[in-house]
Amino acid sequence: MSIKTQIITWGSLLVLGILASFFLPPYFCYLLGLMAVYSLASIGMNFLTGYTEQISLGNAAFFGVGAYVFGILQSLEVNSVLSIIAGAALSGIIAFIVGFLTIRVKDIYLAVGTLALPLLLLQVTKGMEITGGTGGLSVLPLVEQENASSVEVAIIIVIASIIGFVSTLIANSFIGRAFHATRLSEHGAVARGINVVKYKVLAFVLSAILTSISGSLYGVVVGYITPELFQVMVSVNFLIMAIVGGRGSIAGSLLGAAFLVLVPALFNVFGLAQWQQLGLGIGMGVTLLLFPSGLIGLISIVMKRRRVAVNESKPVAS
Amino acid sequence: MKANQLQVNQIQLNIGGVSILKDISFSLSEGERIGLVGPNGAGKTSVINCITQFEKRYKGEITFANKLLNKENPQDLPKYKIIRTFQNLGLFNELTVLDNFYIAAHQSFETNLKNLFTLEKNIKKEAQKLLENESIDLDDMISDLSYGQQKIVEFLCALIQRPSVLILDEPAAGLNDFEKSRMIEMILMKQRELNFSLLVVEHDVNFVSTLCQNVVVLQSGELLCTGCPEEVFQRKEVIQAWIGESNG
Amino acid sequence: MVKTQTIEKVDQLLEVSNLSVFYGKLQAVNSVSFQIPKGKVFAIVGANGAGKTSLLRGIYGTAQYTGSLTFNKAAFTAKTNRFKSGIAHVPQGRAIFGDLTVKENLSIGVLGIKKKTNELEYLLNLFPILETRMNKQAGMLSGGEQQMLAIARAMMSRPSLLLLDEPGMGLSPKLRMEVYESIRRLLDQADHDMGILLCDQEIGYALRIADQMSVMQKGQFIWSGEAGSVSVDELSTKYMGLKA
Amino acid sequence: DRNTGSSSTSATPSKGSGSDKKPIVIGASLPLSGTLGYMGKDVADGIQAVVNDANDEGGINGRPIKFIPMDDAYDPAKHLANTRYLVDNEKAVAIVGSLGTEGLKSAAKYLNPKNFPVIGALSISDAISNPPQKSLFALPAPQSVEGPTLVEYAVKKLKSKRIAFVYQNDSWGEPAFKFSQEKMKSLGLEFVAVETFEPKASEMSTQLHRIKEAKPDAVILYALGSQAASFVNSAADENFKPALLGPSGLNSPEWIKLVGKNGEGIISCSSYYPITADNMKWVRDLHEKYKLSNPSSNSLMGTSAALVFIEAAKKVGNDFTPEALLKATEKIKSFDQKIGDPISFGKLDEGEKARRGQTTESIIILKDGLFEPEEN
Amino acid sequence: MLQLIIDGLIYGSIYALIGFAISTLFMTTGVVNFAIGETITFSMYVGIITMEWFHTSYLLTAIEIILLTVLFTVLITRILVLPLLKHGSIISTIGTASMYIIFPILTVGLSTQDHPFPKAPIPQMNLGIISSWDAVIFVITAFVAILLHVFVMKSSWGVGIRAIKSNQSHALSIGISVGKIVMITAILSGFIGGITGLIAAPKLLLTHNLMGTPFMVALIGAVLGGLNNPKGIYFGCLLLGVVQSITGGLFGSISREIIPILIVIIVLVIKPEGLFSSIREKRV
Ligand SMILES: Nc1ncnc2c1ncn2[C@@H]1O[C@H](COP(=O)(O)OP(=O)(O)OP(=O)(O)O)[C@@H](O)[C@H]1O
Ligand SMILES: Nc1ncnc2c1ncn2[C@@H]1O[C@H](COP(=O)(O)OP(=O)(O)OP(=O)(O)O)[C@@H](O)[C@H]1O
Ligand SMILES: [Mg+2]
Ligand SMILES: [Mg+2]
Repeated sequence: MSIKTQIITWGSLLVLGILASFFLPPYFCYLLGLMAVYSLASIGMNFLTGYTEQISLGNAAFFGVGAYVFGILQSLEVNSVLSIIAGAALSGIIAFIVGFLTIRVKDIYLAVGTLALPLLLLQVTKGMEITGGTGGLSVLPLVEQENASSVEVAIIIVIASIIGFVSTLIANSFIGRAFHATRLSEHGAVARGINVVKYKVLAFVLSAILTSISGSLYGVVVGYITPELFQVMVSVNFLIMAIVGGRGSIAGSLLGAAFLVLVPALFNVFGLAQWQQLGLGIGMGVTLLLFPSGLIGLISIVMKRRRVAVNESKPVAS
Repeated sequence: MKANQLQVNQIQLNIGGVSILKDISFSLSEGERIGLVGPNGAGKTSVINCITQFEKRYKGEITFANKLLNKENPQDLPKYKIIRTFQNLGLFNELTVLDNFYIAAHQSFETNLKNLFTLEKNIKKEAQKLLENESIDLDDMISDLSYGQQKIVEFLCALIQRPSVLILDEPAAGLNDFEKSRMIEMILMKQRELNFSLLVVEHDVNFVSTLCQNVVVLQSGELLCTGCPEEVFQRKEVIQAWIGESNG
Repeated sequence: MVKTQTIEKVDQLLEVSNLSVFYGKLQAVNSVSFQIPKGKVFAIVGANGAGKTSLLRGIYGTAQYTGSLTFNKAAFTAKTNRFKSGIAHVPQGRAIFGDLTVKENLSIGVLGIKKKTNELEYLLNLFPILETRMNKQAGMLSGGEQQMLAIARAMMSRPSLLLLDEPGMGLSPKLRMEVYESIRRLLDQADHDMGILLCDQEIGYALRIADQMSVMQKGQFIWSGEAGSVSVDELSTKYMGLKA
Repeated sequence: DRNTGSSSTSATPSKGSGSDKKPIVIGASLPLSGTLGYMGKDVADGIQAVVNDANDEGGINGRPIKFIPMDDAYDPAKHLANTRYLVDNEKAVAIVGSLGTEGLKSAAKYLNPKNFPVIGALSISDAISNPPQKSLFALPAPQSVEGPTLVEYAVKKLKSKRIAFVYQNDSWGEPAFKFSQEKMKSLGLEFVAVETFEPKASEMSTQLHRIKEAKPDAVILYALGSQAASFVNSAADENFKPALLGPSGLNSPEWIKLVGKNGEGIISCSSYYPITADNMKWVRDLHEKYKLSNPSSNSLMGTSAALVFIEAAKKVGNDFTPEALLKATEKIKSFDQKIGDPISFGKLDEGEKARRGQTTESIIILKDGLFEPEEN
Repeated sequence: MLQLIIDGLIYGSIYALIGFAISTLFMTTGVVNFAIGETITFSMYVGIITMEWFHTSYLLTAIEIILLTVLFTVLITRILVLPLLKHGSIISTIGTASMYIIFPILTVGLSTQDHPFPKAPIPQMNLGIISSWDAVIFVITAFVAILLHVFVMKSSWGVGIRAIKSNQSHALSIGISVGKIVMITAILSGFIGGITGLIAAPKLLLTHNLMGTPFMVALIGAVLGGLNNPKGIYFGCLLLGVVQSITGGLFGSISREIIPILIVIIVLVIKPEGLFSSIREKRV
């Protein structure tokens, strides 16, 4: 896709999202906000797992850091944008260190290694005064007015769209290809002059920054944050979003976030509210079996050009 | 000493107490084409790995244009335009042929703001030209290609990196005679354009004699002999070790 | 030339009829039929991407195929375990297990097969270099050594049919010749209960051991015949358009 | 003597128009899956029992009650989503019996401006009711009561000098510890040992070991379920026999089964009457009648919430709006729920107690496999 | 101190058993079956309920539980793991995560209660410092460890298992019945899982979270030692158990949550494949 189509796509997503946040009923407006929030974490996880195949069970740490730094700074009346950036910066630094240390660690070993991060931060937040300890922290609303939650969701949509757009640019640039290259053949990448360490750490940092922003915005929509944000299941959810949506695809990441938020909602609407989690589990399994490359497969099946006949389009050596 | 000369100076390689290379020295001048041959397990690939710094455990010196390469990392060699291919392929399987070209080309095509938007177009154009005579599409997934086709793509990816030293590890394995002669033509043509020097490992006697001005013969990690192919391939010890009597 | 003329035997080891191989919608082999008699080497040559590897994969059941395969008079389904039926495959690209030792790689060649033969000795004779590398991690071997290992592993079970996909790739000219000759010898000694399907790029080498030969292009056989009836040059010009 | 206090009196058949027959919708967001799934399910059953009973008796003003339990897997974001769904799409008149401190806090921010009540915000965290939140009517008694009650009992009744404290390291356990510690200080004492355990801990060997080393004569074991049982059993195995005091929530037949004989003499406190006592038979009958799981201390929270809702509903006449219900709930004073001490709420400006239905707990002691009220 | 070490060894043994259940399937597929703990818990609940309702004997219940875990593991492998494996082990692993969500809901459906679970009717022995059930736990785990080690590292099937681990598509291309060997490891995984449940539940009580924390700790322990060989898992988990027990005992329970995980990360930084696993070098 050319840059022009990207701008159009993301621009229309943005406009639609803003319109929706003011016209949708509050419940769906909230879901829209959650989707936007989670899609950032999902993109973040995708840069790590989908692109460079570094599996992390530690992204909850960045989510939590983003949420807490934002929450604390908000209560100190720091500018909201600065608060988000501060969280992202801190997460980025942590990710840089961790990514660098664990550069030789792979697969499930990496997953377990990164697990250490949220487990440590969980204990730290529980023990600290400023984080509200085990009780958690109330996050001040971004705006104080009649339709505050719609405005908040609209703001989140704007932020998420811009970041989504930038992520797409990164993914389609040389950086994105280099990510793929490090995953598919390390020695091949090295022979093409790609610094594998650099790109792997970069993926880590990028992922952390996105997840952290997602965490900050989560604080905005939900209004209350707790040490539970550092639970393993939070990271697992990000993984689910990235994989069910589409490994190695930004658009897929959005679909993954939508899946995780909308499937339970769908069950509510059909009067099966008790069974939403069960539905989520089954839905996940079935989706993966039908579209192993993720929900994005649904789209690419329609779009992808396919070769049909025997070597038809090829010149014959003669 | 000529500019852009690659010098391999007395390299030794021991891994796990086994001596793999013993005192190998040779040099590759600008524009020269050398064939590195020898029986299986002689250490040819190991020599390449040492030169390109994928193997770091060697002793000895490797210099390029009088600069010591020993301390460099393998990913830095493309900066010197020392480009290699792999015996067992180093392509990115789940990407398209075009993407593989993009990745290969990023080092050789200067990126700046001005050409940011035309860069990809230029790479694509060049890739298209390279693939002109092949039965390979730019949109083909690497994993959907036959082995020989993959070999060709890897070779072309190395070419698009605009090498000044091109190091090929068995580029013609799995190609038929026709493809081989085309590959030779391509190398010669590109060499006229870029004036690179070539180090090629290959088990096809014909291929080496047609392409190379000089050959270096290894056996059990030692330098057996060097010289021009016509002469070396007549030598008894080379026939005995590598070519075989019935092939002679 | 080591090829020996044998008396015509109608006993077919493998009968392939109307075999087509698919990768999704792409058809790589288009309705190919041929037989491999016992005691014979059937060689297929053809340009890159002609479909040789795909044909072997089809026969071995590792790619999606249609058509019928009869081996030793028994029909194959897609699910039949080829390996247990007595077919061994030396795939292109070797497919050795880099994390395992050479010894373990060889023992994979008889995994789940009761037949106890004394192949190892014979194979180590053929590839003396492997003997010295027995406990080495296979991924550390040189390319040619790995190719030897792949051939040896396939022959460990003394299969009735050996599918060889460019077995000479990466071997030195000398060793390549030795291997081909040795395989031919093995076949001749094996009391004609063994057959070989060989794919090769190099007509010269293939002609040395083949009894029958087919030329493949774009998924089809464009020429088939007795190997003795043609010369290298003839075939090269015919199927490759190479100048003689 | 079966008197649910609600069903028997509210059965005035409706004389209103047909549209009045539309069900009254209530709902709750509960953890029905995940590690706390068992708790949410019990609460849902407790609510459902009362709702079914009320409907069988003719509903409220002739309108049946429809209860929608929603699963949030203990995720505050989902809790909030569920709450919004109930308010917005199901047009619920009240949330009844939502569980989970964090989720409730998030929900309150949304509900307060809407004057929408959560009748029976099931959390014993003081943070829910202090300061009072307009929409949260919390049940049962808070931790500021529970911890000190146990401490006082240990010091005054048991005459313990060396008391140790073990608590769950989360928003449930930690406040309990803080309140207990304050109480200790006010009595001029210090805990001789303090240990924590993680919410999902599967065993308590470390805690037991360290507590034992401190040689306490009483241990306040602020744990529930398997963790509490595991501590009790291992202590018995190691012949370590201090007086053991536990939080409300231990009082269920199943937990008693877990500790068996080892549990003899354990002291607990409760906002509800012991289930096995005679006066709780009607609850057990209800659960049996509607084929729901056996009542437990968790299900009683649901029961209590549902009873309070019905009590409030009876006060609003035909005006089934959330706002009216909120006002009506504020007016509940000394409502005898028949499963525990009476419940009172008040106007928001009445301070701490305005949004906390129960403020007392009584000590119960495990004897011969049954928790019984302390004999004075 | 001795008591702390013994405690650590016993809990370490339980972790090691779970580690074995995880690793058997992992060895052929590279997939961590996230649902294994939850399937064990579900089977245990089915077991205890049939025991209560039909008064089945311990032996019968034990067999039932083991068969059920085997059945579930095989089904999960058959329906989710294998079909998804073509697309990578990560996708396959996430596939099992769906069962990780579903099974607890089924378990809650069966019963919302915790249950005491009976021990196997073994003769009470007086072993002094260690209870006879703890002795059973230790001995059975050690026994499983040895058997598994022999099976994986010494038998010809073990070579097949490691070949599949090394490169599955290579294994397929030379005709190894990958599906069959994977199913064998799935059965083994379920079998060990069932035994784990039977061993752990009397010690930990049968709760909905029976395997939640132990699964995580087992995974960490297995990674500490190296997931690819039984020896690594056994000693990794034992080590982790002892470290947890000692740090907890000496410095309090919070340190018990932090110190072991710090150790794991330090070990991984230095030895990325775990303590007891030799790094397989790669060459080009
Ligand atoms: N990293 C390593 N560890 C152990 N042995 C090694 C290593 N690298 C190379 N060897 C050994 O060194 C020898 C030379 O290997 P090399 O790959 O250089 O041979 P080659 O000349 O390229 O052979 P071929 O023609 O078969 O490719 C081989 O016997 C190989 O087993
Ligand atoms: N896995 C695959 N998926 C899709 N298409 C494939 C795949 N493998 C091969 N093809 C296509 O099928 C055709 C035949 O390939 P095949 O590998 O059989 O050729 P080959 O004759 O063995 O060539 P070579 O001599 O290069 O090995 C080629 O056009 C190739 O692009
Ligand atoms: Mg080599
Ligand atoms: Mg081929």
